[in-house]
Amino acid sequence: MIAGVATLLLAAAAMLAPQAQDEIVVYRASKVFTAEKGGMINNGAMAVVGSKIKAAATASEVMAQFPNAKVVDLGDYWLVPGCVEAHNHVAGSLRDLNDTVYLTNPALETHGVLEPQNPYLKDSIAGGITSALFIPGSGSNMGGFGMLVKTSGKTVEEMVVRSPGSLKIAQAGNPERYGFGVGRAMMNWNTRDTLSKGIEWVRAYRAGEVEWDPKWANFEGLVDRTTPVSVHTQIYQVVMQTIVMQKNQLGLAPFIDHGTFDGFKAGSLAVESGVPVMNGPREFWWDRSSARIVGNGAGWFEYVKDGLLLGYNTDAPVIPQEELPYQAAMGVRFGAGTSEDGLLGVTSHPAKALLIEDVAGSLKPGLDADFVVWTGNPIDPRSHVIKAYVRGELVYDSNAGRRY
Amino acid sequence: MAVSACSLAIAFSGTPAVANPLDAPLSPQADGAEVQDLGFKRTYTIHADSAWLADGRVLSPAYITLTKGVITRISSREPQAQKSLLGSGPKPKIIKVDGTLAAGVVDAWSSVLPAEIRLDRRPLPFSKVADDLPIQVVGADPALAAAVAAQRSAGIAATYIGRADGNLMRGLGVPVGFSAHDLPYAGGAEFLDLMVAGDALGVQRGITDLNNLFSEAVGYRDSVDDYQEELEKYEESLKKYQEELDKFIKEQKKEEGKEGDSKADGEDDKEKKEKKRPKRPQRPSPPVSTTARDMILDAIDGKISVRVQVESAAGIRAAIALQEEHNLNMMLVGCDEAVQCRFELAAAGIGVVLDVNRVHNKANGQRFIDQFQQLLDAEVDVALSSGGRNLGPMLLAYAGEMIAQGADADAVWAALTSTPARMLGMASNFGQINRGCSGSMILFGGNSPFDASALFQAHQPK
Amino acid sequence: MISSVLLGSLFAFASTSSVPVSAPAQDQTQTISVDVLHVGNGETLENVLIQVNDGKISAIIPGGKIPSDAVRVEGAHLTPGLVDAFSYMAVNQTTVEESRETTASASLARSIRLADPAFQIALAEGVTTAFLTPDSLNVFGGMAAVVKTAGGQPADLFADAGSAAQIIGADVALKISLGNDVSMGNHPPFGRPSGFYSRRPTTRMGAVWEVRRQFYRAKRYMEQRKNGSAEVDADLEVLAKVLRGEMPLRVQARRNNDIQTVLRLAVELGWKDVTIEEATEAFRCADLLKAAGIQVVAGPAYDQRSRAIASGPSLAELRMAADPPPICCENLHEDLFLTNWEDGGPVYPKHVCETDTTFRAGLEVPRNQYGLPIDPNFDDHDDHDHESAMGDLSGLALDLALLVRTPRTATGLSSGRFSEGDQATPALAALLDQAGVTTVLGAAEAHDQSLTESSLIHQARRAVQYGLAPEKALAMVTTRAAEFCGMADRIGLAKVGYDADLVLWSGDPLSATSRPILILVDGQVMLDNRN
Amino acid sequence: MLAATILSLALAQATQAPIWALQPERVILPDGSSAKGVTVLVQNGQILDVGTDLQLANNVRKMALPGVLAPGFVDAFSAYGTDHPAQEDSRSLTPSLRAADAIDLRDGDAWKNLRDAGVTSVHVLPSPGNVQAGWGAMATTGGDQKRILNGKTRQVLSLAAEAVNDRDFGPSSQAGAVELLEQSKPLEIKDIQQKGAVIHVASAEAVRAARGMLGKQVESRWLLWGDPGQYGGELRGEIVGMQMPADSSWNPRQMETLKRLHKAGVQITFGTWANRSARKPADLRWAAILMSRMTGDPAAAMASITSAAAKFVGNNKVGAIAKGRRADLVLWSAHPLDSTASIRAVMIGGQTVSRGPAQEN
Repeated sequence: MIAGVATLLLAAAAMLAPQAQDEIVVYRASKVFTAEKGGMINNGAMAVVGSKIKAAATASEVMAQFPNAKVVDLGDYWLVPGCVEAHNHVAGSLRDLNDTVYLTNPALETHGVLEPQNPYLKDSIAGGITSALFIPGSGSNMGGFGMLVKTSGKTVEEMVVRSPGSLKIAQAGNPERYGFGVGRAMMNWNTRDTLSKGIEWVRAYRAGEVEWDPKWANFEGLVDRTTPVSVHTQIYQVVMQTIVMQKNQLGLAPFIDHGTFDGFKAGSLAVESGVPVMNGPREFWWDRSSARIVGNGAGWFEYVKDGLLLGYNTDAPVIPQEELPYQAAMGVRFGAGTSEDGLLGVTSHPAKALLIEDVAGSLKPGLDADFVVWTGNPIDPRSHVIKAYVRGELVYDSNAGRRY
Repeated sequence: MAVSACSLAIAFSGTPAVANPLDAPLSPQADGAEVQDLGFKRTYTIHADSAWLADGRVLSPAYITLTKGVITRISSREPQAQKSLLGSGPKPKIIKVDGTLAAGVVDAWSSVLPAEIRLDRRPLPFSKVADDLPIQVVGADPALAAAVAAQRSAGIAATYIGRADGNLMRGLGVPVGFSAHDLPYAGGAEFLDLMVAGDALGVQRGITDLNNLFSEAVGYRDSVDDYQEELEKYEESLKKYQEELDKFIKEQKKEEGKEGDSKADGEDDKEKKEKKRPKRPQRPSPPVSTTARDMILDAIDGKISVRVQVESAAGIRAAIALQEEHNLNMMLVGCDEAVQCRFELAAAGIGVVLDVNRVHNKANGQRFIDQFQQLLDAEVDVALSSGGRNLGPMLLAYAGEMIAQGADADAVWAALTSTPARMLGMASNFGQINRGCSGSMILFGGNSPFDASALFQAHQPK
Repeated sequence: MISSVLLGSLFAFASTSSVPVSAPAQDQTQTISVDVLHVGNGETLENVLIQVNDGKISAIIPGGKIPSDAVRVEGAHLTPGLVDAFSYMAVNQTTVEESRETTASASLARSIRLADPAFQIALAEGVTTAFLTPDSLNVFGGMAAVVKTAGGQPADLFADAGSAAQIIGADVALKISLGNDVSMGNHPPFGRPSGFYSRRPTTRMGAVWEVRRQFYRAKRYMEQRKNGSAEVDADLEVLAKVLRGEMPLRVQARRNNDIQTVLRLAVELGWKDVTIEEATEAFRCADLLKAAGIQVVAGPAYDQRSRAIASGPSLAELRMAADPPPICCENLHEDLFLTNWEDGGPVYPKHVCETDTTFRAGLEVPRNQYGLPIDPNFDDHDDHDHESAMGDLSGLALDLALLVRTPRTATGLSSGRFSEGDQATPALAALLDQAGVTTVLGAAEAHDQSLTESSLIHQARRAVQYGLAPEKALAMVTTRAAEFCGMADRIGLAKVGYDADLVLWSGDPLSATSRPILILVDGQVMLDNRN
Repeated sequence: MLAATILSLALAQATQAPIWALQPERVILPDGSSAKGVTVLVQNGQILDVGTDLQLANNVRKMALPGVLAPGFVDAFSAYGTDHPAQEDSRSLTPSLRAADAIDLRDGDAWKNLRDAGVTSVHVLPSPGNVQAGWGAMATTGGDQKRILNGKTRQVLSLAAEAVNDRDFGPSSQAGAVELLEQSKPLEIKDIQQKGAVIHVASAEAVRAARGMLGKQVESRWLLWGDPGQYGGELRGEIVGMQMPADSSWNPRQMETLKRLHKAGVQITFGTWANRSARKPADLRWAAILMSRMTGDPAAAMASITSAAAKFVGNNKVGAIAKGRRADLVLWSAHPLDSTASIRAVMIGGQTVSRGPAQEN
């Protein structure tokens, strides 16, 4: 039924949106980064039909494939997938993201909070971020379900990539600080209890034992692992608890959404369990025992070679949304691999963690044509965005009024 | 002296004590006196079964003629059309009512206040209440209009309007009657309202304040005399100064004439300087007067009366002393312990206004009545009042309660009508049915005006 | 015993207030002769006699001979009594429960104070009927009521006859509220005194959930009632009525996203008859509303709270409505949020007027140096006053305007009731009408606040000034508003058989200088300013 | 002398229950008016008959009484005997709470003061702080018989500010209170339909809401708060309890309201709310006196603290000198509305419980 709603509204939106173009456009640039390992194509090109990517390869290959296409030559600029933000709070009003009357709020959704005209979204676009996970805050242990959005669109439904986008859980940090006087034992018990109830409801519902219940309905995606759990978690023990409880015990698809302080010490467990890490926004940490500054990203990066999926987040507005690439730069600065690793950490890695690698995050055929034209390497602070496209449509042009 | 309610009824409903109504005493001003225009227009006669006249006399049947709101004729016979050479005039208008007419009640201590005073947040000690009476009440001051209407409907014909705040000095209050337009009009003496603050224990402070108020005023008057003397001295010395000054100027001019010749002579200069200019005598500064002080002095001079709210015996004695010292025209209100000083009060000729609500005090109710009687026995003027609260409409009912508990009915009635009227200086207009008096009367059926089970109406002149 | 006629007159107690006057007999036919009759549906008739009998309009005779006893004021216009389709008159803390989110069965008709002075204020502004809607202090506020602002028997012993409002429709719609309002009073259970405010929702998320939860409960309840496994629940009965389409639903939503939430919930929950109240930012998604067939009762764009008068519609708003673009680079420089105020507010370039005739009326509004519109209907004298009044404020006026235009809403950092959707524009009705959305105007709190310059007729005047056709504006406060109230068969139209609720205006009702000079409710004269 | 005979009457009653024919100068009739030459037959604490030409059997003992015989006053709403307000603060609905359980019947000053003021029965109500506060109780102010005449008089509902402005538990509004009550309808609803309700109101809308909620099958009595002048018109034909100002200091608006309420056909009764304010037992009589003065209707004024008050409570055993009623009688030296009258004797349930000061001398 809900899908039906979306369809109807999308149809309505589509009527209003500029007519979809069937014409093939080829964008060629001196550097095309497809966001796959070793995905940098010198003198590359990308073909777009309507809102989808048709091909991304060397210019000659693409030109050969689409000889009649309209060609946009971007010269020396870089053509990069739109960045994917795994932790965003700015797409709606902030005061609507923390319903802290109860410790766990499995029924809440950010859907009604999203504001298409939010000016921060324009900052996001101008900063090259085209997709974001818009989630509740960490005021309670389970803030509710977030949604995956494109950062541009006139209507809410037009912006939605997936709703629910993730279940937001906050383990340690804010919920205690906000004064319930709740210790971690209570927090973990309560969170596990709520999750277990939801999972049990899914089982019972599918077995025909109970009626459909809007309160637990979103748990179907959790159980099916089509909806990830974005977990505000930090500090070694808590990160470990997150992985153990949510992934190993309950079989959900969580990702570490912060993993700051010495959270990286649980790195091998994360690798073992296949839990991605979206690190940040604090990229370094003062370790008292060794009396030195330690880079979180670097700590996590040690496990990348073992298969850890590492990305970055801004927790916007904690760090302004447009500074997501800069977070990656900070990660690299503090030892998390190369510039390419950093760039992957804001494009395809978060897309994989958010389970939208088939929608956005890289320049693969069939994905949404969300791409950004940069003056250089996006994680180089000297670079800036020239143009940004969402679903093949130009949504930001620095020539018409540059923001950054 | 004490009579029961039944005897009161018998006394008032029996045969008329005055055979010939023309023998009824008339107040001296009534005859041919200028009738004040209070908005009442008509002339008519009320024919009642009987009427309570002054001093307990009853007229039956009673024909009371009102002209412009004032009683102009009292008789047991129907008025006749006036005859002249041209024939008889129009037939006089007669209104027949069942029941007994009595004078409207005078509430010597009520809560009726104009808005200016009621809403005044910073009471000035020398404001004149009479100045604050509105020109038109119904529109301008609906609360006052409602209060007046309520007083009226409860049978109250006149009341005292004064500030009710707790200050030592509250300005000039004024007794009022009610005109045709629910407008209180000043009638009777003005009173300087004073209060001895403090309860029985802390009253000394209040007494000191009161005495200071007067001694300061007297001191001021003395300083005026001193000033006069100093002024005379000053004028003399001023004359002297003028003379000296003239002399000095003359001499100086002479010196100036010499100046050109003796320029080099420094010693000469010095001499010149030593000859001082005469000093102008200082004018004595006059003592500074205030309106408040002037009011006190007016009271001392007997131009206005003094009304003191005081409860304790010590305070009452202080007030009496003040009265004796300055020969004041004084009235006391409150007076919980007046009975202790009843003989002093009688000797000083000071009347007291009691709060009739005290009769309800379970512990002191009987004592209140005893005190009332003792004060009367000592020949102190006693008035019963609603005590400055919203109790005007209950005044008669509560007074009836006193009778029920044994107070003398005639005395109670007098303390509600003629006595307060006399104390407020409005005896010629209020407090009795008499020629020249206000036509604001009450009409009652049953035993007495205290009986709410029978007819009771307040008559407002037309 | 006491009563004697003579005594009654002579010994009368003084009365402190006027005695209620008895209502005149209704069977007499009254005739009003007017130069112009605005029927309410857009039609106008000239030189007609309107006869009123027994509280109804009994005849409308064009061009007849004017009887000697007819009411006639030269140059006056007659309209049906205005209908305020969205009002909070007498709606206050006693009428809406704050301790619970769901008081769906609370009936405003039962708790409204009919003697409220707001009704008298509204009546004096020509409003004879009002749709009263529960205030937005909880999610399910309760059921709305329709009242006539006068003609009721007053309960006040000191009041004049007919001076109270009368309820003509009880429980006519269910009101639910989205947005900030419902959550702003609530708070988490820590850090503040305990009490019923420690409850969900404290956010929009919670408010939306409360709506969904209750409607899903109602759906289950309906099934259970069918098979007899549930007891009657007053609240859920009301929700069931809504789901069955037996009761209209009113949703208060101001911001774009809240309005879109209504659209989503309407489909998800199967709402049938939905009206959005206030809809301050509805111009952003007018086409969606049109597609979904949801109607709008526009909140007052012009009152002292929203100060829309100070801002007016921006160029971006107008263009966005005319040609809704995605948020796009081409528009950034003239974006709503980037309006360059250093130049003294939005400037309307001539070429826009030439290319876009739709909003000509709005764009040609004369403005003073602060960008504030000057009412063209003011005569010179008034105009001068207006200017000088603004002139006195000088720098301050500009600062205020800046405050108003600060995009607080969109940053999402603001809270509180009246900061929501502060992009209010007097052009809202025109924009929605242009987009084909069924729209009427409401005055909401204007009459409650004695803000007569924000009253219903002024909303219509302002809407005309900003591009709405005059006949449409008048219909929006009469006939169409009556349809919104579900009363289109008896009020809002000057037609034979309809209630004789009539307002005689000193001139064209949409002229700023016109005022009501005679108001009839159910044929009774309730206001007479002819002298 | 009189006291002695009445006392002997009480003593005699215990042994052989004789019939007494009381023949006072005047008798206050149930409608509040008074009549001469009326005989009142009393046996076993009950009024056997009342009439002007009763056939008296031989064994009937006649007794002439000097004064006016009135029914004992009924305090229509009171908190007498309850040291603390009978209210449970933790909930807004306490339908089963009984004021009877809170009454302290020990014969202290409070009960004596009531008897001295001619009050023979009081209607004690639970506090109006709860939307549904519980059951009122009717108690006599003295006598040896069962003092609680009725432990469940009427159910007390409240739409006054005290109940509908609760910021801790709710309801915060009249609308919410009505909704709560609707939902609680099954709670003791049968009893309420049978016994009726006393509803605290302070506005016309509260009256309308309560009517809409309870319907016509519930006999409703209205306890007026705030300014009844603003909403009294809604109560035409009803029996209402009117708050008296403390110490009888009625302001002009209140007096005018009293008058207009009466004119509008509202039947007025008074209560002291004693123990909750400065109002005293005697204020009942003062209120009636004032009402008589204001309305010019002494009968209605007399009824306001006797028979109408009994109707307010829903008790047909007290409040009137009529056949079948309790012999709660007060002998006054004159009409009770005559403020010079004093009490000569008070009889509760046929038993003389106090004598006025006149007898002591």
